[in-house]
Amino acid sequence: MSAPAADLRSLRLEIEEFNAEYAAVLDAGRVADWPAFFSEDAVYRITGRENWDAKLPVGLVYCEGIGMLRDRALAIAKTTMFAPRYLLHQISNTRVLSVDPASVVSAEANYALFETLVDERTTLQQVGRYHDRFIREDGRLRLKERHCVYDSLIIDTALIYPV
Amino acid sequence: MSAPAADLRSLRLEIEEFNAEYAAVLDAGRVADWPAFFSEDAVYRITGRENWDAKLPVGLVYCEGIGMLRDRALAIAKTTMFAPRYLLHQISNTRVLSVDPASVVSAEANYALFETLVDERTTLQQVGRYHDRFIREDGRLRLKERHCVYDSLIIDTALIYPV
Amino acid sequence: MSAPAADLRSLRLEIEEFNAEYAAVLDAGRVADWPAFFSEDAVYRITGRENWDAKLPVGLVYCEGIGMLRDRALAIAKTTMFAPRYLLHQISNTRVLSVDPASVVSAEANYALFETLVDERTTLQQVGRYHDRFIREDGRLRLKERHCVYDSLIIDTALIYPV
Amino acid sequence: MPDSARTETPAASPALRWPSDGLSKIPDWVYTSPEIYEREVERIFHGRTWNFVALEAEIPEPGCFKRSFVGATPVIVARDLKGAVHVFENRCAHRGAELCRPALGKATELVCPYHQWTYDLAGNLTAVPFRRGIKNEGGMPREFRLEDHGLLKLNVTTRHGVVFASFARDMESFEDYIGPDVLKDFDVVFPGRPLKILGYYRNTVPANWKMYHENLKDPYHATLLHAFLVCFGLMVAGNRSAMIVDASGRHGTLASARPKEGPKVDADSKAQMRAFSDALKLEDRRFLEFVREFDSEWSVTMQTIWPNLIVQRELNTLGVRQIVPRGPNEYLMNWIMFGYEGDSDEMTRHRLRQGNLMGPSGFLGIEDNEAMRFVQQGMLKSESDGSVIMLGGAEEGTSYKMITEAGIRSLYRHYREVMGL
Amino acid sequence: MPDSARTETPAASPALRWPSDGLSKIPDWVYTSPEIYEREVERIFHGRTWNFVALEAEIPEPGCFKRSFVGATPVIVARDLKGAVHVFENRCAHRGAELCRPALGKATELVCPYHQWTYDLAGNLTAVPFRRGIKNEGGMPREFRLEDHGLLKLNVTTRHGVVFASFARDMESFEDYIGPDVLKDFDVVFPGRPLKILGYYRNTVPANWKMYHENLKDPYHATLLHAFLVCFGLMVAGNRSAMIVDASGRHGTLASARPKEGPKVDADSKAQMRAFSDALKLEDRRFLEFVREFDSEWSVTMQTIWPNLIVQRELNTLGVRQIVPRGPNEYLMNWIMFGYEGDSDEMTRHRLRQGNLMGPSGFLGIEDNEAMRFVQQGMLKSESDGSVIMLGGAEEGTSYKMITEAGIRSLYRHYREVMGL
Amino acid sequence: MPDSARTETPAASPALRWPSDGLSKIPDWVYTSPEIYEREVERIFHGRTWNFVALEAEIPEPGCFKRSFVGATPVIVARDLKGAVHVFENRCAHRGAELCRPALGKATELVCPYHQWTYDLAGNLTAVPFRRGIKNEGGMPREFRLEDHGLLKLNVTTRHGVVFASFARDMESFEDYIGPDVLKDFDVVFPGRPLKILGYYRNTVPANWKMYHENLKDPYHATLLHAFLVCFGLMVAGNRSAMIVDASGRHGTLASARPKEGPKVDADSKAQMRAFSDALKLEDRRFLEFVREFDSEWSVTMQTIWPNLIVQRELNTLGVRQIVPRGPNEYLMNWIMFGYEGDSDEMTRHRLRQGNLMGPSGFLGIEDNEAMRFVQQGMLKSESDGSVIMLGGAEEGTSYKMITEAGIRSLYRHYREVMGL
Ligand code: FES
Ligand code: FES
Ligand code: FES
Ligand SMILES: [Fe+3]
Ligand SMILES: [Fe+3]
Ligand SMILES: [Fe+3]
Repeated sequence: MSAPAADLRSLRLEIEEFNAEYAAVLDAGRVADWPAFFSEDAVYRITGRENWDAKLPVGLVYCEGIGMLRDRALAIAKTTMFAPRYLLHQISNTRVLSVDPASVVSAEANYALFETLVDERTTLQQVGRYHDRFIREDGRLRLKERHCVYDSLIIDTALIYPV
Repeated sequence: MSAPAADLRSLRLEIEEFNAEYAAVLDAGRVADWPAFFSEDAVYRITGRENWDAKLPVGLVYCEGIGMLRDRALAIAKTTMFAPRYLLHQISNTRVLSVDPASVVSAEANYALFETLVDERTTLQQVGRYHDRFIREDGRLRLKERHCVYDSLIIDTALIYPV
Repeated sequence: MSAPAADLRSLRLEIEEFNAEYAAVLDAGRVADWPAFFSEDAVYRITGRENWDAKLPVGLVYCEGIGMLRDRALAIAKTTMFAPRYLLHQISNTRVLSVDPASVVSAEANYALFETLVDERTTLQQVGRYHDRFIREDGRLRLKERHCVYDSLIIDTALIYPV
Repeated sequence: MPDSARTETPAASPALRWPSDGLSKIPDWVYTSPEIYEREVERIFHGRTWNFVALEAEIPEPGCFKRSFVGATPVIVARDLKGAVHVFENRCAHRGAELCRPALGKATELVCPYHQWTYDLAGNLTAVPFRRGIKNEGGMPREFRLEDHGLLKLNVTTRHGVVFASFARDMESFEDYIGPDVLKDFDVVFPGRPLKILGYYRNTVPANWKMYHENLKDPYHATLLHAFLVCFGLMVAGNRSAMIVDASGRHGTLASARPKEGPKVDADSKAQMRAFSDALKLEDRRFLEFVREFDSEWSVTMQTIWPNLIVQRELNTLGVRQIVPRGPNEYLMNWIMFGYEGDSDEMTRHRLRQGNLMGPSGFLGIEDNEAMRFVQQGMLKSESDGSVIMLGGAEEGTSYKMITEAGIRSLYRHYREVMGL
Repeated sequence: MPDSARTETPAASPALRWPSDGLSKIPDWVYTSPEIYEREVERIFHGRTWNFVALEAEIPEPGCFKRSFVGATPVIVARDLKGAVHVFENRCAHRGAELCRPALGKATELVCPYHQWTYDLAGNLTAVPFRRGIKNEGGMPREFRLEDHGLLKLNVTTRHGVVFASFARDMESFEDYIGPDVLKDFDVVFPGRPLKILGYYRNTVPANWKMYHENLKDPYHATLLHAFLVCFGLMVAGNRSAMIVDASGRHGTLASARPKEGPKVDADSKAQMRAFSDALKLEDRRFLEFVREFDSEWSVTMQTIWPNLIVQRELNTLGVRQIVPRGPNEYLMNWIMFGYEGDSDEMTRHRLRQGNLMGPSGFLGIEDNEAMRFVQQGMLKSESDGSVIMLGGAEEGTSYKMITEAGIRSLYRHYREVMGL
Repeated sequence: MPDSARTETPAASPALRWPSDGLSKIPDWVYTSPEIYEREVERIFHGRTWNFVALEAEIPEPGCFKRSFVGATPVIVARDLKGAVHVFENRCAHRGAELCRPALGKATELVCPYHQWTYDLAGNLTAVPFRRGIKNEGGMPREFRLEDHGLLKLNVTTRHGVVFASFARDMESFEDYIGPDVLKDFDVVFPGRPLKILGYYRNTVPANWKMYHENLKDPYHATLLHAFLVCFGLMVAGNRSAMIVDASGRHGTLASARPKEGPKVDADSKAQMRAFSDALKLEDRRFLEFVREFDSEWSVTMQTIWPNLIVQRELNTLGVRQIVPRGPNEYLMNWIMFGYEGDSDEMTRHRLRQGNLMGPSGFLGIEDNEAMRFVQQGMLKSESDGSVIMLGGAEEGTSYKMITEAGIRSLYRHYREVMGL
């Protein structure tokens, strides 16, 4: 970790702010605005911890490049049938792991995703960890990689929106 | 959003500290100390996301002015019958949305409220979002408005304490 | 609270970083690395809020001195039989309560601990509050005392790892 | 999913015999037995009753629809394009899917998501995709008639903007159903003025659904459980009050009148009420104000319209509550809070402020829900059995006493008859 | 925990009588009755069926083992030190502990944690600690024989790397069990090439387990429910397709062929499909590519191998799904996604990208799971009853029409026979 | 909520027939059947047994009370103003509310929150508010007598500060109930010295409640499951030990003695114990110290007092555990850890440090709870059935061997008699 401590703290706070905005967009159901948090060549994946630990590459969601992110956003918004629901993210335990010479920032954060269906109680959709690599474009952080690795291996029915 | 970035970050951190104190008072059951987080003319409301989204004004709790906040604190502390319980807040995803020319700060944060009754398991009482407007009095932040908008539309039995 | 506000904020942020590292070690199951977060004479205890409130000294886990911490880490890692599981901490609401003349920092934070067993849904193992006293050794914070006080009085089957 | 799969419930299974003490003792199994609950669904919620399903103000325009319940059965309440209100099961005639998902919506037709069978707003099946197959291969047989496969329709009635439904085809009118004594106070709240929806609360209570009716037929508890009422002078045991019961015994109005000059508590009543305290004072007195907007002698009426509706008029805060049973040990309560079209902003805010009394965070609502939870818990695992319903002796029907359980006895006379117990 | 504790299920309890409409109507209790579920465990999952338990690629080496299920019953699939595959109950012969806990592992023997009774990888009891006591005091009586106390072993078969187990001792071969028509497409996916495991998904659906079979024997829903397929040209109602059914009626292959020149939707079909829209376009077209790697006329085959396996070949994304029932109202689905050894990196990534179609976050998977949830919910509390299975008239068996429910009727002919209904 | 609502349990329903192998095989339904559980409530917890409810030290002063349980039935343990201890149901005589909510408290009377019926600390009804109505209108009929409507009182006994209760009126003395052999070690822990409460643990285990008794009548598991004991020399298979059983077979003491010179493990035992390792060492040896404060040959005694109490003396860490069953598949365990009044600070801390062995995070407690969970899971869905209880042959009663299941067989001889199985 080459960066001085003050920079790392500042990065941590910036990532927290990034994640808060990211979650606010998803929690509001504004899925069309979600790809804007990623760089052109981004990889986005949601996968269970059993796959992550065993280095199995599969993703519940597996997107290579912002085109696939936009396609998913489009499909969820326009073609996919599912019951209405509210989602809410709690993101915490943000950690900056390293900044490489090319200024790519590796970071992690824990998330809990709560889901509420009409006439039902709020449930814990999943808990997991973001394994991220950020780059900076025009002064703003963008995700070059986000692997959402969930502990909650058994999904209840369906995971509709990105995490 | 007129304020410079450094000020917004500092505000965000200050609001986090405000919310941590606020929650600590409630989690300790010190409901009599709760009105002190509000300004004289504060509005405090707890309402479901279905009402918020449809702009329906009802509140599960609906207080206009610190007198009503104090009356509620008094009633809960002195007259209301309910079973003993522990409460614990997790507040995260704090975002400063704007600072208006009169220095009123609009902010949001996500909360999860966990409840534990005697002889029962901890349950998720509700998850939701604070929609806040802060002012500064004597150098300290005070809530001019707090709308606690919960996703968990179906309340389990009763929501006793303020959120 | 003798320290100036800027120092307290910086301490708060430092403790958040400490706790994020602490949780990352536990969530990864690296229990052997856990004692390194404590000072030589540390006290570590996990106890229910009913005991804490009544000043009853018992601990579900009760360690005096880093030797006992290391012994527990060893026992859990090497001798104890239990089913495999994933754990994930969410730590929030961090508060610095005071810094005493000897620079011992009193702080608190809320935690939620999520547990996932093979073939089962994620459950809320417990929610609670860390009641901490930190000292600084070689420039780094170390726990002199950590009391994990949980609201979730009824443990489901067993609490295996430290909290 | 009816008949065959459910246990047949013959007139009275031997284990469920009512105790010989008549109406002065209610056995616990009335509140806890799954067999009794099944019979309640069959004979009460799916039987000869009018069940509240919606306020017309919730579906104001043609095409508006609402998910609702009759008993625990999901139904859709829809206003067709001509303005008529229909109620039908929320269950596709094809494979049974609960087709309507949003709580409220607006559409010109209802389409099942699975295979897009399409229904009009009266529940008639209007289209089956590829009914004739593709290039005349496959599809429905010629004898398949859309008319035979609509959604199951319920009988519907409305009264001054309140919508009721029934699985029974040959129901008496709503007015006959609730009777003149209870209708009178119903019409005070619903005089035909357009309503303005202020919002929703929803909560569950881990108790038997009948307990909620009993709570509101129990004037005895009001000044004992609800210290708030007493401490802040909203109600005292000496206030003029009534427990009005219809001829059948099932419906009721718990009414009380606030004296113009404010409450007077006599020394004897003070002694009986632990809650009484002269020391507590509200800072914000607006909360207690009563704007006398109703043509009624009562300042408070809480109406229990059997089997699933509560009409609340508590000073100026108005609402209805729909009871949705979820087995014997839990019910869901859907609250709709409202005012009237034309209310001033200040009047609306007055209703909202006074709303702090009711609902799952209301000063009274908290206590009632907690008390009912305690009762169900007390019954579920104890060795002793039964409730003692002796206040007011054997008196039944309308009573102007506060210290009586006459309304509860009246309800159970009716209940036992319908349930064959 | 069998026999005595469970309700005995005589030939047909009177309440569960099949309606007289034959196969055109399925009563709700088939999907909701606990009694029916118990009988399914006994006669289907623990009866004369081959149940999928693992891919050999999951336990590639001697000593590898996997936790799995036959019906809801936990079993262990293990490869012994000589390479043979065994399946036995995950239940210690001593006190009944579910002894194996990790999802996958490797060991030379299996040791129960409670008292360390030790089993070999074929499920034989090989050691009981202190069997002779300490200093000859205590321990097992002389007549105790290790051979009498092994784990309950199941009958095992494999086909080209896919492992099946049965509680029945005298099962026909797997090939006879599924029949030539279904075997053919099974062998397209599993031609004997070594598999490369890409990872796992797991999800529950709050619906009856049979609904999943029906969903994949229902070509009708594909172009109606799955707007994605239609909008982006993956499948249209006019594509060449088939619903292949084996002679017994229980297994099936839902197949469709993508025309080389891309989809053509005729005007009539467009009119029938609400989902159709010419306006939507995918940005990343790689997603839709089909690498023609299979020796088959079909570009998509979804196979339902009774009672617990789905084999998915959706363009180039491959997987198996194991159904684990959890009572009548829920099932668990374990997905194993794979490719073939020797796949290039780009081919693996192509499979992964296309994997976005399937699974609990797949564009199709989301919709199927939601639809099945809606159906179960619709059935659980309604007053009306039964599914209408009339598409394609009374036709049964293999069909090349899209608009037919022949495959569902075939399944229920078989089911009623086995279940004595 | 008794009698009529519950299934009547005739002598032995045909489905629940004990296998012919006598005590060497326990069928799974003993642990999983709801019918058996109901019968256990009736014949055991509500039958002729002494049930642990409190330590007197928890309610040291007049007016102190505690919520507790007899079986799953909520009771209140209260010390009246004269110092006598009473136990009565936590269920109001009026409408059945579970009236007492806090875990522990102090009061001069108990008031039901719903209508404020008031009880003294012996459970007698002392006041009904507005009993005579208001201005002589309403209220209770003249024939209503307070004496007829107290809380249901249980039979109470205490032994050296430990409080037991029984629904049976004509119980033998506690001393006769547990018999001299088990009483002896009970009195070692409770010699009449005042206790100092150190705190509480609470946990559930998803297993049948009898499993916990069996675990502590099973000396076989100690050195096999608990590697910690073995690795760190706390117990080895060769230690002097005993499984003491009372004459009835239901109570027991699992005892072992630590040799003064520390543990010696012979080579043969080492070979049998997988857990053994010479390499592990504790850093903090204080943990293993044994302060010889008791007048007993044993350094460890774990007592099972039928049906709901465990008395733990593990070196210097002391506690009782109350078993609260929650149906056949779960129980709640309430632990009270204590020392003696007059313990030095260091002695208290020694007890606390050694407390790391026990409880739901204890090195041993974790393993026992996990093992019991595995057993229940193993039984719930398997095809095979039954536990094998053959260690020590057919031996029953007190045994000084480690490798025996005699204590379990003794328990089931008693159990079958009481349960009519
Ligand atoms: S289930 Fe509704 S259209 Fe098929
Ligand atoms: S239960 Fe498996 S060894 Fe005893
Ligand atoms: S229920 Fe206890 S006083 Fe009425
Ligand atoms: Fe009330
Ligand atoms: Fe599909
Ligand atoms: Fe043990």
